[in-house]
Amino acid sequence: MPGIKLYIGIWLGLVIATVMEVVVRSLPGGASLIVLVISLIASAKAVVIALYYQHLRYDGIRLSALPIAAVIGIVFLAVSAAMTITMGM
Amino acid sequence: MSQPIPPSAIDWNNLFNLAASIAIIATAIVMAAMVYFVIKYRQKKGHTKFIQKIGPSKSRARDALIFAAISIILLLSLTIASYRLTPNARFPPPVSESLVVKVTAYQWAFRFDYPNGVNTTGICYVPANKSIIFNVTSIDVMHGFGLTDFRVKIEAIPGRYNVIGITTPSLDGNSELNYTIRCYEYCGVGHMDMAASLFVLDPTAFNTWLNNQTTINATAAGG
Amino acid sequence: MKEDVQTEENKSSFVPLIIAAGVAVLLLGLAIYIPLIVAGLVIITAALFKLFKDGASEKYAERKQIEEEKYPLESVSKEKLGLWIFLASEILIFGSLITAYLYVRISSGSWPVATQTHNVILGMTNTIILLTSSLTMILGLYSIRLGNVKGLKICLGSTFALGLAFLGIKLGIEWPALISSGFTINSGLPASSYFVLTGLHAVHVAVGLVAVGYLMFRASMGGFTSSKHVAVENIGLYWHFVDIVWMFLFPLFYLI
Amino acid sequence: MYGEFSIKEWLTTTNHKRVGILYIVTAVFFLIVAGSFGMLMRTQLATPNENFLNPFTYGQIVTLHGLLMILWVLTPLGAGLANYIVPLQIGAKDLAFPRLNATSYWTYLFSGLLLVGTVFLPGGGANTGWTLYAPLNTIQFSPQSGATLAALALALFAVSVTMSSINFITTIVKHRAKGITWTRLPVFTWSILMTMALALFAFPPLASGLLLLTTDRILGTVFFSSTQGGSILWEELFWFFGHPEVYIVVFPALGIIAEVFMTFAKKQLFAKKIFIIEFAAVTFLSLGVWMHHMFTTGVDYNTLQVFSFTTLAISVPFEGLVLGLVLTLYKGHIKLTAPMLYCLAAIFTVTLGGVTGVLQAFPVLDYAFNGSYWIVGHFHYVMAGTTLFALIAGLYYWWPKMTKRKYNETFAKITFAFSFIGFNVLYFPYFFLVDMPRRISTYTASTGWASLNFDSTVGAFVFGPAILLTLLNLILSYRKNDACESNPWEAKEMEWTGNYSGLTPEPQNVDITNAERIVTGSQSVPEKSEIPNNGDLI
Repeated sequence: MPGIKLYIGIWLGLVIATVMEVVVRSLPGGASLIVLVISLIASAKAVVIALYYQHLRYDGIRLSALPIAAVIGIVFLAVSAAMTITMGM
Repeated sequence: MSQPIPPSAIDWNNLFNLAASIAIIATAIVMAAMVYFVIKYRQKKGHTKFIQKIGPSKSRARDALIFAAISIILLLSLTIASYRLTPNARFPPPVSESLVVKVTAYQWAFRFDYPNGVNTTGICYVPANKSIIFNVTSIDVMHGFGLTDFRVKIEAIPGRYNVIGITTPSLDGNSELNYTIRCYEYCGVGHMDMAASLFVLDPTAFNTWLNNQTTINATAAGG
Repeated sequence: MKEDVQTEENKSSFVPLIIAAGVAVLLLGLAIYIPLIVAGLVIITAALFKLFKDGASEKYAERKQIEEEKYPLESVSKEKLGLWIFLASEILIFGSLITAYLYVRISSGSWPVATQTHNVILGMTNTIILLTSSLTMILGLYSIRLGNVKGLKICLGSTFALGLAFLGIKLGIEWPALISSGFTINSGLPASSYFVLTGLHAVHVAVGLVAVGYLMFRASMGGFTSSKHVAVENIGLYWHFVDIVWMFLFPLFYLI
Repeated sequence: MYGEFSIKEWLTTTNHKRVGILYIVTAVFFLIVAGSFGMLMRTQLATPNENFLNPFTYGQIVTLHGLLMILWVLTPLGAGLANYIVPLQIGAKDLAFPRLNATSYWTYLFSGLLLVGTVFLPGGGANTGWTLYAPLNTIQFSPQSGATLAALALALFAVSVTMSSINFITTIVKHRAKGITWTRLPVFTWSILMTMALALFAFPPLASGLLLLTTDRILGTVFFSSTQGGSILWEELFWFFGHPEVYIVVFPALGIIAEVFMTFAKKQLFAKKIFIIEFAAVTFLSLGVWMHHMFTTGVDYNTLQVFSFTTLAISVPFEGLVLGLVLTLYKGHIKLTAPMLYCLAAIFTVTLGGVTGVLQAFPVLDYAFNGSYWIVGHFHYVMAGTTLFALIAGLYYWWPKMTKRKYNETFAKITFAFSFIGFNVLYFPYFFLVDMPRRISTYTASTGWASLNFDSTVGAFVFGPAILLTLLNLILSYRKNDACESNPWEAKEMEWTGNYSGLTPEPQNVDITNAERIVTGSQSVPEKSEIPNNGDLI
């Protein structure tokens, strides 16, 4: 198991990432680029929490298969839903 | 009264007959095998031992693969056959060569709007030998716009325009042809009564009707 | 015949029946007659109280070890596996809700600018509060693994307080402000999706608070030791999951 | 033989055998309710212009018949058998979380009662068909509070199933006795594992959809009443659940057929490993086919073509499953008992239901079938035929295990003959009613549907009573007080080796060497247990 310093370090990192999200929002630049950066940061935060706070990293890849499978299921649903959207009608 | 079968329905019937024959043959083979096994290998006296397996496992894997391969080939050839039909239903001829009719479904009837502003409810007149494009929508709940005689169907969804095309057959000596349009999606208590008639007229008769309607509408608007 | 009954007697419980009945009354209330909601909640609370009491006294703890096949999850306890399966279903629930949100948002074409509707500073504060509560939760597990019961109690207490603070900011400050500015739940898709998604998340936080409260109750009875703390770990996993969901809801509603 | 009957014991039980029996009894109760709704529908449709039921009552009955049969009858009947059998097949003492299991059962029971209760509310219940399509399900078009309650009951059921799937997956993964390695896991247990894995993926999106629907109805959100969300959003969420649900219903049936074939043909399943691989392939693919229910919604044609391909792809392993079952009979020693007959009938119906399903996988062909009685015929062959027959076979097959009683074989064969003939007379005409829309409450004589509908109603009046008599046979045998031997079929599977029937607890040191059928893998090396075993989830 990791030590107390690692946990606090991760927390600091997550807080900084959160502030970064807010800062990125106000930066000039293409809207889609901002959306991309923010969603990347959000996903990275989620992965870090899952790996360390939910200690999936120490429980092994086999257990991680469960949440990964669920995420893949949602990607299935989201992609097909996206294909049924008809805009501007 | 014998009405001519629309061309799209003839194509559909051919594909269906092909697919259904394959399906029936496949079912028959499986059923025949099952019945044969049941009769041939019924339990007799002295059959007490549990049979672990018959033959080496490799041959079983090979059998399974062969069956899979056969069905994949059959399914793929049917898919290719089905492509030939696809354009009729989903990619009708260009709008310029077609009569475009806007269909508005509501509880519990169909309204048809013609390009020149004429509209009818419950009855749709179209000319013979022509490509017709239905632009289908709904103003309340989901409905189904189904012309089973032409083997086409599309859902009428609020906020969306769905397109379906048919080609009307020639009259073949009849003065008019009459097909039924039905709602195929449950839409409330009036679902069973939600239908309309599609009349295929001689093109000149159709034009006469359309012009008459314009005059009537104009008179109505003027008076 | 009689001995059949006796062997299972120690496991039998009215709690499942009462919880199900309470939920049924609650749903009847939601659909038909509002006061029944209160009755349903009272029944569920009573059942939960009994459940927590049984849990704290470990009435149903099983000690007999049976040799079992273990592949492929040798090192994972069945409680943890069950919880992860539950979390997978939760991922699918929130995932499909987010899908629905994105669907209506994209098909709407125009959507109000997030920063003009929502208070980014409050959202960011709440995010940091939840992150901190996650930290205290994992530190609680860390403490009890070392046998530090006092540390566990402090950590659970801070987690509970932070969770309450999150709900206080969300329900006490943000929502009233939004509602008074006309952003009410029935004012269209943007408000609908905001209130349903963050509302369901808030419900999850509240459930987490009840669970953390149970841990505090059990910890105060001396229910955890360095070798026995499955509940701390499992409720922690749930708490971090709720945190992860917020990591997506925050940018989706406040930033993008 | 259940000891002295005590209501308290049944109300508080967490024992998997008792919960299993509660599931079965409740599912049979809902089967009778939903079946009588079906009989009412057939009576109404027997002749044209019939006025036996008004359209609103008919719509409600259609909705309830569909919802109850698929969700409250077929799914839990399989779950009930699984509750009783799966722990025995893997040598577990109970399910992993016994109290969670009891909670699943009670939420299932109450959700069903709430749903059936909607008909007694002023204004009636949901009148939308079991698919609850938006926007017909919104408050504007279904203002009655019964429709809200129906949605909530469905959500409660989704919660119940999710709890079951957590329980079963954990049990099967973590509680296999020494020696029950994955290669030796009995086929029925495999089928339940796949079922529960699918349920885990299928039900949460439904629950989300229902959450949005109920907030629409109660709090005034606009997900399904606005055109930006509306019909297509609901169809996406619903069918993402709806299609896997078909497999959730069919998988336990296939597992039962495999068990029954193995016992009464005295033979190991044909190519068990391939069978399991095909099972897994169907499970995976079934999560990617749901949009074939949306071929006529006007969504992008290329998207539909993709789903047409996945649908065709799933038919290949599924066909492999059916062939595997049929080939199990090859060179066996077949004994035609009642469960065997029901399973053979189920193979017939699944083949016919399957090939008609393949025809629908072509979007072009589906344009004619969609929303018509052809579809009704297709899924009744799969569900009312395959699943119900196989579940009855399962009940008959495990009845001696569950009750120490044997049903009357001759009576069972007679009722089988009537139910099989009645079934086909009832549903086969539907394949010729391609132009008759589903869910219509009546039709005019000029449509020409009258004679086929009349045939179908005649079939219904044979099929319905035959199923009732089938169940009566079991009840009569239970009342007769002569115990049969504990393994009357000389079955070789794990659950029969304990020689303990009824509610007697099974021995814990399971000796798998007696179970000839599962001994196909290699012997595993014993390991010491390091897993803390603390009883329940928290």
